[in-house]
Amino acid sequence: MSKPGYYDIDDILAVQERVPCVLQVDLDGLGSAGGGGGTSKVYRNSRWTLPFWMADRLNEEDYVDMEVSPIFSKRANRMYAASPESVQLRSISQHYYQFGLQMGDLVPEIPHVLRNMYMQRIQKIARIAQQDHNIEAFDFVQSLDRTEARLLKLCQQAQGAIPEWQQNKAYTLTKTSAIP
Amino acid sequence: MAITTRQQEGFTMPELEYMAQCEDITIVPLHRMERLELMRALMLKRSNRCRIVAPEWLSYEHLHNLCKREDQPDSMFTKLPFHYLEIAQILLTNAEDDLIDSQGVRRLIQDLREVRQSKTREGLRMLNPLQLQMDNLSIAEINEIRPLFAHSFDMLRRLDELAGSSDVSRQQSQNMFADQSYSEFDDTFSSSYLNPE
Amino acid sequence: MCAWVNERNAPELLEYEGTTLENLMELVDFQNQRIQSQPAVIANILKMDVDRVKYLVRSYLRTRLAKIEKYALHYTREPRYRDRLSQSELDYAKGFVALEEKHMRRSFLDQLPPHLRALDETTTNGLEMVPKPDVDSAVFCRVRTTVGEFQFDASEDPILMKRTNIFITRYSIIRDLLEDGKVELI
Amino acid sequence: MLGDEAFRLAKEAKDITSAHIPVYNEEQVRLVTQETRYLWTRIEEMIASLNSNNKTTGATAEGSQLNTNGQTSLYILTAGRNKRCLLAYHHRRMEFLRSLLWSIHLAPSLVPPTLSQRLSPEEQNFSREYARLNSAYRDAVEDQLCPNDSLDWTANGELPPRDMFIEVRVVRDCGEIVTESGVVNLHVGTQHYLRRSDIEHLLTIGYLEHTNAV
Repeated sequence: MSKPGYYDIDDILAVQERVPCVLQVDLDGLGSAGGGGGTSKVYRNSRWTLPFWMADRLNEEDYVDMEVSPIFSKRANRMYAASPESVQLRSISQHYYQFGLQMGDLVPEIPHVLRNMYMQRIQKIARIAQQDHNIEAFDFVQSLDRTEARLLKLCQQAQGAIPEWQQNKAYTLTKTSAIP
Repeated sequence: MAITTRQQEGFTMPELEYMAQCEDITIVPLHRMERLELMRALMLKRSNRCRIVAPEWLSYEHLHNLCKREDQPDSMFTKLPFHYLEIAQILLTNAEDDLIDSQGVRRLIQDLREVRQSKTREGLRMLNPLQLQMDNLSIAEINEIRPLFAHSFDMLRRLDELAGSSDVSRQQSQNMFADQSYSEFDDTFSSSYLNPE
Repeated sequence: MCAWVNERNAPELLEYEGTTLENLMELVDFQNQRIQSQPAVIANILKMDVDRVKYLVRSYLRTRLAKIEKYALHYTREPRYRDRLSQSELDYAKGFVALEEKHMRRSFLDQLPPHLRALDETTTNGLEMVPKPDVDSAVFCRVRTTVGEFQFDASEDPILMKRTNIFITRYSIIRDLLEDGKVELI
Repeated sequence: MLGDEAFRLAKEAKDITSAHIPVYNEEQVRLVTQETRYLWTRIEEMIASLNSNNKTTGATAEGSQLNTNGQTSLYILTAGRNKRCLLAYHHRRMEFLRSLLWSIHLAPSLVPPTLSQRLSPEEQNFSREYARLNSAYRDAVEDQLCPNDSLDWTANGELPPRDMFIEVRVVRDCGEIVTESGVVNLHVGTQHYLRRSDIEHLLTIGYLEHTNAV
């Protein structure tokens, strides 16, 4: 995975993940009614969860105090480290790694935590990409976050290309998928 | 896009077959031996103008030995032509009658591929964001593992950079945490975060 | 062929192989002229040759276009990359930048406050708007001529790079070796 | 919350696959653009008021000034976020369009109505101009490299030539086409053995079906 670019949709979605903050000033536009801009005020010293793209910068400017997202709390990290393969990453965050990479500057342990998780889980992804699916694999596939799910899909495509070609299916010209 | 998303992740198998056809091969045209590009040989073969001489490595005996060696624990990848899978497939499809025991050869190629596949999976454990040597892998095998290895390599690289940058910014973040007294942080951060052993 | 494979695998745009292309297409022209006077069997072989060469040229150029579209603004602005584009590619890149901008402007950008219309800033979050190739990304390479001891990283021991060795590594590390033709991307 | 409307655009962009594109959400684009304009007006007002306050008031107003600073920051961030979502949304759709156009040989006229309904007028315009930009490039390259021949510029890029001729079955009437070996009438249900490059575009849009892949 390369550095996220400005136009990267996955990054845009990842930085929408919310983090708990304590407001240091009164801010307008944070409530659910604030879509059109500014009818919902939240006051100084309240705790509020804000999207990371908002919280990160406001934290730097001391308008809010950003806390560590619970998905990277020490307890969570310890829990996942015990058996990375059985963690339901998708339900923790669809963008676990991408969000973690963003939070990494704030929590020095994150690179280590993500690395462990990733290295363990890609072994299994590689195995699954080579085999037919069984129940256990199905559960694991359901637990993948977006980065992992994309990787699995790419692996399966690349692995499938050889048998497909050996069975002489690679040369069939088909209708383009973009046309319904 | 001018090339498809699949092509941005590597080559298609037909593309590799295309490359493989530029490899040289020996044929027997009208009793005289010649060496020429595979695609030429195929054209002559299709019009019954030659017999193709199977390369030495594409024999039952040779492949059988390779399989045995490949299967040994902690062995490297055995040496095979860069386009071995494509050439084997092309010859098995177009010149089966020029191969001895083509069924056996076909099976051994498949076996070889599977052993080598599980070896590359082992290699994944050793992946690091600087370099990993993978001698004797063929291009089809590389193409097959490319998305997995390349994306994982890049992920590890970014995590490495992040670890590096937080080494530098640790002083700052230490200060930052020292400046502000979060009760929550006392729970979520132990001193081990700030002073790694 | 090698230029095509390198171009496909390199994260950034490589030098334009204009002379090679011209030579290849001259060959095609020559074959095309021969085709007419040949019997059907030979003519078919020659036609296949022509088709194969055309495929290579096409795929090479299209690979470049895909990269040019991705990083059009960067490539047209940076002299280092500008020099690697053929004249037609440069025209294409400029045309593409203009087309993309026009589409954005007409779709919504003109409706935003003038201060928010730039497409080449760095955002308040430190993100650069202009996409650039990531030269540190992973590539597979094969050694063409023995390099000898090679330092992948200042803090690591050097590694022997012999002919036919294969590595996965960062593109930026072997970029100079690639330019010297000592390694090829695979 | 601020930014939620823009986020919806990003989610719609995420739904785009090689086989699917949602209808262009003109309403949402307008909404986000409008919100951004509103935020910017407020930002300018607040900056103006801060400048005038600086001259007149003292330390007592510090708290409210801090609030205004924070509010300005939040609005600037949101405006930037909205802009990013808008650009990424359109950018992703253009990516889809380019893929689509290449897969149909850069002929915008081959986009079926069911699909073109999903595109904005601007996007249809983009498709045409993109095709034009490409043909200008192709002409320049062909002039230079092969003035007497064509490069078959838009042929399928994933499949190098192997079978010059392929067997096809006609799924929808295509009328008569001119090939190297003469005129062929492509009538529903009939089978033909034709040069791949002559009929590739008809396969791509599903009028013909490829029957031998040997």
